[in-house]
Amino acid sequence: MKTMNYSPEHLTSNRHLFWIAAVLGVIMMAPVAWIIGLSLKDNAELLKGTEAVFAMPYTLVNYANILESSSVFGWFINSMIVAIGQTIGVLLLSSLAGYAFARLEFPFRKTLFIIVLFGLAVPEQAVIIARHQMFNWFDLHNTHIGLILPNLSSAFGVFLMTQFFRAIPKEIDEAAMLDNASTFRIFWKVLLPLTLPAQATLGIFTFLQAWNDYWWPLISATKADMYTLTIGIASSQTNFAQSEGLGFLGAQAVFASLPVVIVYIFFQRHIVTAVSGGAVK
Amino acid sequence: MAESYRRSRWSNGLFVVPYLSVFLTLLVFPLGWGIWLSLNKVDLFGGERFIGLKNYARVLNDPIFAQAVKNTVIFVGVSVPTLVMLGLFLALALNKTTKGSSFLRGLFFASSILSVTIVTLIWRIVFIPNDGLMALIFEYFGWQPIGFLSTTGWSLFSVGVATVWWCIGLPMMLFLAALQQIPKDLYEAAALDNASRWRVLTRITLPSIKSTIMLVAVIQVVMQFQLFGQAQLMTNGGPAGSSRPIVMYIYEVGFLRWDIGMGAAASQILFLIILCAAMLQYWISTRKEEVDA
Amino acid sequence: MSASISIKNITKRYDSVTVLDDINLHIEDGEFVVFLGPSGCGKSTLLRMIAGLESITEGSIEIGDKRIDTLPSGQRGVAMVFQSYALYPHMTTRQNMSFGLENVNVAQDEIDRRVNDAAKILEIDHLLDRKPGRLSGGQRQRVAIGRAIVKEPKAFLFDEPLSNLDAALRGRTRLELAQLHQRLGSTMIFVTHDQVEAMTLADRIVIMHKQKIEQIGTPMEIYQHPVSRFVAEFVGSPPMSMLPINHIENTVDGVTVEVSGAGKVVTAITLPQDFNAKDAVIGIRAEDTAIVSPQEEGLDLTIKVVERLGDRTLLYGTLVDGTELIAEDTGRSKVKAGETVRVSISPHAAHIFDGNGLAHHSQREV
Amino acid sequence: MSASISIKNITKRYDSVTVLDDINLHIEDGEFVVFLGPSGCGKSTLLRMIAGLESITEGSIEIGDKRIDTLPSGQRGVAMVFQSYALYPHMTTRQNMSFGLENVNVAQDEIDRRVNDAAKILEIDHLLDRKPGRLSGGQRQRVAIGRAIVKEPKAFLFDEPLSNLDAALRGRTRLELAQLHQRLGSTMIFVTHDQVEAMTLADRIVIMHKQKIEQIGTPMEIYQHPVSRFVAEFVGSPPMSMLPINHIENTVDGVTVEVSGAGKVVTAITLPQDFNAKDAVIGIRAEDTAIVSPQEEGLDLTIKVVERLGDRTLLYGTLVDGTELIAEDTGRSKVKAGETVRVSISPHAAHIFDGNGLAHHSQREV
Amino acid sequence: NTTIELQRFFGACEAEYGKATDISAAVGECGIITTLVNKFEADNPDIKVNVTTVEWPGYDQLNAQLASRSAPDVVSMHYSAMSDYQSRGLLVPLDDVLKGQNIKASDFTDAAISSVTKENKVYALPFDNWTMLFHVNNNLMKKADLLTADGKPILPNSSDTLFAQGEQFKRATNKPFLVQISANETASYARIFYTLMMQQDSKFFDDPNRIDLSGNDAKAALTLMKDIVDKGLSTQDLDYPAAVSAFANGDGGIAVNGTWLIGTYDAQSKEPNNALSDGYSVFPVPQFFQQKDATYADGHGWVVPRGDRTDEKMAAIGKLFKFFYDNNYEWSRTGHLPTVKKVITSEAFKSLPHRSDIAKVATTGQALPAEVLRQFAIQDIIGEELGSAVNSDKSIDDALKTAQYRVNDLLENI
Ligand SMILES: Nc1ncnc2c1ncn2[C@@H]1O[C@H](COP(=O)(O)OP(=O)(O)OP(=O)(O)O)[C@@H](O)[C@H]1O
Ligand SMILES: Nc1ncnc2c1ncn2[C@@H]1O[C@H](COP(=O)(O)OP(=O)(O)OP(=O)(O)O)[C@@H](O)[C@H]1O
Ligand SMILES: [Mg+2]
Ligand SMILES: [Mg+2]
Repeated sequence: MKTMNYSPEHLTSNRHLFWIAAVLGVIMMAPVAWIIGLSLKDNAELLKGTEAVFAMPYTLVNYANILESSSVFGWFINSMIVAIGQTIGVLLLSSLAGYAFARLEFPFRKTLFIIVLFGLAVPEQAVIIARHQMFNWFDLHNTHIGLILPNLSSAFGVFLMTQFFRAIPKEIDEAAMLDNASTFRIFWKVLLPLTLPAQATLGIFTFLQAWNDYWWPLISATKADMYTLTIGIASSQTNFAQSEGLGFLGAQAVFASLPVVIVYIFFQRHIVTAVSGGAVK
Repeated sequence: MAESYRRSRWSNGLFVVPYLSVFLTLLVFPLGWGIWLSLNKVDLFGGERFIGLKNYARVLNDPIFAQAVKNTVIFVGVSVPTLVMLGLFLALALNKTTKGSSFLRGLFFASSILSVTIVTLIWRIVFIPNDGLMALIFEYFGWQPIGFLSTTGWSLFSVGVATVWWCIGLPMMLFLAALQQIPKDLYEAAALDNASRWRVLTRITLPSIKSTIMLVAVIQVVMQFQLFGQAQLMTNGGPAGSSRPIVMYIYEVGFLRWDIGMGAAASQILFLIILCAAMLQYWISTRKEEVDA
Repeated sequence: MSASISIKNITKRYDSVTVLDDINLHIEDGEFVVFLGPSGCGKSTLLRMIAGLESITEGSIEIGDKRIDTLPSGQRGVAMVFQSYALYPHMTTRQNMSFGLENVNVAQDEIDRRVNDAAKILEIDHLLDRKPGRLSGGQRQRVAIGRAIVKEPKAFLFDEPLSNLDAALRGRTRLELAQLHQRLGSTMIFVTHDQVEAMTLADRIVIMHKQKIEQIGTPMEIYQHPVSRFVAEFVGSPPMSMLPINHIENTVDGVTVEVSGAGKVVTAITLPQDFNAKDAVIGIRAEDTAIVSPQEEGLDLTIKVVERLGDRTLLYGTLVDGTELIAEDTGRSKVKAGETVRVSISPHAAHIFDGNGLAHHSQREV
Repeated sequence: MSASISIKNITKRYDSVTVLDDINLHIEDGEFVVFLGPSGCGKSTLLRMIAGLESITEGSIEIGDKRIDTLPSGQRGVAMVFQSYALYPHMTTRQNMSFGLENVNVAQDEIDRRVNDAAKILEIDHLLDRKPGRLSGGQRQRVAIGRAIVKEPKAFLFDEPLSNLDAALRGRTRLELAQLHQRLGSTMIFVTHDQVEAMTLADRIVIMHKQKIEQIGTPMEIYQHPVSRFVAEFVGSPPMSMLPINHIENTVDGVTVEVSGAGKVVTAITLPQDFNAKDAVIGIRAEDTAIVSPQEEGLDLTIKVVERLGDRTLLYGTLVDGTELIAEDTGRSKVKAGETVRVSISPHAAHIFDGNGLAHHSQREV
Repeated sequence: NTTIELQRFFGACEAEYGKATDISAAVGECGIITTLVNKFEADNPDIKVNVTTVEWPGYDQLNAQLASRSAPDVVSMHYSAMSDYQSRGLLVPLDDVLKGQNIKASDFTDAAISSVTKENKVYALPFDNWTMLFHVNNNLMKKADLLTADGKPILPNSSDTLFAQGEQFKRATNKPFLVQISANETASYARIFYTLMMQQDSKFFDDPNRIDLSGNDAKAALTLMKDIVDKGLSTQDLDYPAAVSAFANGDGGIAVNGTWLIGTYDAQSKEPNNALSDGYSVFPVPQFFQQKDATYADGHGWVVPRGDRTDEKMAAIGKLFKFFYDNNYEWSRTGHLPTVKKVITSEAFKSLPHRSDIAKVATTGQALPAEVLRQFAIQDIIGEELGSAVNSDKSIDDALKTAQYRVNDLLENI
């Protein structure tokens, strides 16, 4: 006798929802597919009508054109330096501060933390002019440091790391205290390794934000050899007379996104688990 | 008699010194300076003269600013609920361990990694008349074409679409994280309690992630109030200023008109608005909590 | 209201791993059955299959003559109390208890009646407006049971509901559960790996081991007549001491065995002809030993550890050849670690296990 | 290596809440002391104050004549085992155990020696390269102890280290801890609210109650001569039955009390002149009762619940007037719930508690 | 060895022209300027020119640089933006530099030199003049029967003829008559509006600190612009790049766009099988009002921002300017009007395609009064307000009133 047993799979999943999401996913992908399609077409052909995207032939000429422009690699390196520098800086400062706010006792701890939280609501516009002037004094414009520094003040990282440190059982650092470890050693050797998932989360966010930053590099990196990729691409986009073909623009979009997309694809699993499983187990 | 050992000590504060020094020099100090500038008649290249609150009066009396505030509020009012609900929906639909759903999760998050220049480039190429993807689709179905970027009403909508497309990843991820924290046995208990799917959603799932919903909403409100790049690059605030957000107003006043004082004043007003919105939400959520407890 | 449960040829496999292998079990209406076994033997899995939380690979389950393994959990008429209680954290006690009834559209006054009744039985009426976060472990446990009671289910399923409680509370709650069963007279299945819980609660105990049911019986049967060495060692605290048998001699009343370190032990056990003597052991429970004066007959036991439980004292020691034996003395025992005492064994209470672990007991009732 | 510990006039307040009130306690070098008390009585707080994890409001602590409450935790020479073990999850067992030694720059070969020795003692040498995530509960517990041992501390502090283990493992580990103490001979303080643990492990038990120390004594003293009704009820499982006294009569040997539902009970207890008879009760432990044939003298007990523990059987019942009494029978008891049996009480073992909860015991040693 | 930091818009085209030095082979703004700089470097091995391309128009960045005193040595700048910087003392007068290279003010066209002269000093090397033009698709005009016998398009010369021809064109081709930029960028509204105002000889900026849009002239100009759209004679919703390619695709008869597109469209017309093949011509914006033949013009110049520079560097800059001056013809191949008198009268220039058709804008071209500050911001305001009148329901009076109010508020608060 073989009657179908009831199977409890439905408890947390729902196939209909999944398919709706899949359709949304297709819609989500459509603009990207469109751009990729355009980027693979000859500009002249596109001039006659963009329906051409749906038919052969395809070409890589737009990418070849981009690759030949030598500055792109310089911009890429700048973006990398800035994004990595900012990520390391934010992780370091936020971890130190997060640890102290979550775990250590010192005068005015709560007050300071609340003040820092207020920093979350400060929009960049409210400080950017004064910042620009300050960097002027110290000759920091058109330097990597100058591009890295401003976002180190982001309160978000401190907030996040404080939460993560709070989630670690207190007994762990108490055990280390009894093990005669100094406060810094407790931080460095015991607790910091436990926040690795959190570091990954914050690191990824910081990296992406730095990579995509627009306004500050625009006004701080005013020399071409200090351009980041975002600024560089934007600067080369406005050639009025020739009004780049859609294909070339598409290729630029794809090309400029490529590094992060590759990083993303490689680390996707970590990113996803980092974002979702950030809590310390 | 010697003091017995205490854990609270000044030296522990050293850990926050590096961050606090950056925080003070790069955020608090410029903020204070910004406030000072807002009280002065000053342009990009000097000419500082104290004029009290006049800049604020000018900003608040400027119909363009009023329009920008209205645009921004509408934008936040529509895009944030959309982001929250869509993010929640996606999280619910993709909260599984199958290959398909992890692929889709990756896909929906992927757009968040693109920079604003790219996102707007993509969407401009989608929305442009004649050659755009939307134009092709409309043509295919024989519909009347719409000037998505150049029609009052549609322009802000289009900016919103691009924004939601760009920003949906983070809310989805945060919701997924929250959903995965819900113990599985709650669902089992609900199954034994004969709960329908709808009841499970409304009575178990949503209440369990209430705080995350609040968190996501606050983050998004703060972020979307700072809308700038999308509007600047897609519609340039137009037509007729119908998609000009507050930040763009600040940008125009400060950098096109060189009126730094007035721009600073508008910035401080934006800061205040964001602060109030965030505090209001925080207050609502904590107050609800207390009532519940 | 309550009903019998029949489990027929149930098999459960995860991919290629078999977790339960052809299980058959009939539980009478109103019976309190405990699934007992070491961790990982499949107790929870079996229980969850009855509840419909785990799919069944082969076989069927009936509750009161009606096949239920084809139904979703909610429609099987069973209620379950989870190890973690799985209370809905954002609902008050009352809401937790009403939720299941609201789902099937029971009238509001009926819901109120049932919730209030159950709350009274469980003495949690003053907690009805609190949320689980503000309840103690024991109170949560009672709310979880209350949530089950109000549904007036055909059977209650418990998955180690006491394991999150501290020792004192566990003892108290155990007692309450026993009383509850007497009061409601419902069919109850209770999963545990704690043999004290099993002994004190069960009408019948189902001992599970290696994907199979090893023995089914009343607590007394299981304790006094374990079918195998596994059961004998698993049930009882402290565990039964096992002494290797060197030689077996048949007598009229039973066999006399020669035990290393203890000499001859006369038993009332009759062994079959084909008894597998290799690796055979004799098993003795601590309470079947007694400390006697050095003049009397018995074994010399050198004490390593003394455990004073107040009402009795357990002596962990070794015989002359190093074999370990646990003996019992009264609560007022003066024995100290390091001493050597004389221990007498009550021969009728001994058990013999052959090389395959199969048990042989004294035929006489003791 | 190990040392005595003196706790002098220790008080702990959180804002206005007093958690510990003027505690004084001297622990001898090499003693195994257990802090026992209900949840929230301040056991952990006291232990953590010794460890330096909690600041002291008033008073001082000395270890081996040296005042240590002015020192940070790491320099007090004590080791602590936490309830959650608090192992460093990212370090292997070996790293977990070495960490404390590395912090004080012990030479590498000395570290290795100590770690290997401790691992051998605890039988975790094969686990040295695993991380805690891959250890079972019992193994983690041993690693936590190992981490303490290698530091060769002046005293070991344990905060309910067994409460995360399941019943069987808890029993085994308890035994191992006792052996470890015998082997190391170190001063150990152990916090628990489980009286079985306290009874089986302690040289001396410190009973804490309401911010104070209620009684200090050996397990036997505590069990047999509780100073108060609180201690009598808290220690012992099942708890002592308390029968209200209606009338007291002095005799030569002691007093004879009239107990409602039980008639006259002759005791060997002498009461002082100013005995507060209001609300006085007589306390009887289950093991001091026996089931006798209906012909013999005794009390009639109607049984509500029967708990078969295998080696003995507990009978929860009510006397004729409804007073509750717990009696004990042998493991092979045939008594069923609902029956009425005759129970005899051993009068010498009874205790009398006056209206203030103060205890009076039989003067004769039993 | 000297290095000149040069910052410009006009886009980047490293790929195609990164190493090119053959100026005559280059096409388009980007190609020509890139090649020019390459050639200059090749000719002057002791001078290195470090080029930074900025996003158009790049004034945010320039402002930031000026504020941080890190401005480059040579910057491309619109004539209309120069007053802002000059009035703040942020630009270096170039009289000495030019004199050192033997360039005289009188070598430039009047329109050009007057645009860069402030307070009697020259603040930029004028590089070109540009205006809005009518780029015509002759092939479509032919279809609509709007060609003369010798193949020249018949263009409107009043609003009435415009509407009539537009109708005729639409009927024949089913396409809009005009291809206009109407999305995202609003500058073209302002430029057309200025042109229409100038054609009415309006004195709307009589006082450089106040704009006056209350007169009938403003109303007439705007009404015309709105009517074109309302009567369906114009494309709608196109942003800049879309408008450029729409015309190239033959989606309309006449593109209203700048001089800079002549080179590109002309090149296209010489290729076979596209909408413009053998059918491209270009003309100044017709005179819709009779008062004056005028058209709004602006231009690009090279300025030297304030900063410390050695004499040696200034000399190098002078050489660069001289080189630009000498190659003014090459730049004019983009479609822009040359600023050097002898170029504009040269045969070489005149024989460039279509140049004779638009030659008169050199004289009819007219800028806003040089004293008007913040011309870019003003252009944005006017463009935005006019756009809302043209494309949505804002009334013409309202739009003009708000535009005037906003511009004056801006100017009052400088
Ligand atoms: N999803 C699964 N895939 C593979 N094996 C599983 C899965 N779930 C459970 N098992 C295995 O099934 C066996 C039975 O598990 P079950 O939870 O029923 O044990 P249990 O008797 O309840 O143990 P415990 O006393 O520890 O709760 C275990 O060996 C377990 O490893
Ligand atoms: N930070 C604090 N502020 C106020 N009261 C506190 C704080 N920490 C502990 N207490 C109180 O101090 C008392 C003693 O706590 P402690 O943890 O020592 O109890 P315990 O005896 O260890 O209990 P348990 O057996 O539950 O662990 C408790 O009543 C607790 O509520
Ligand atoms: Mg289980
Ligand atoms: Mg505690």
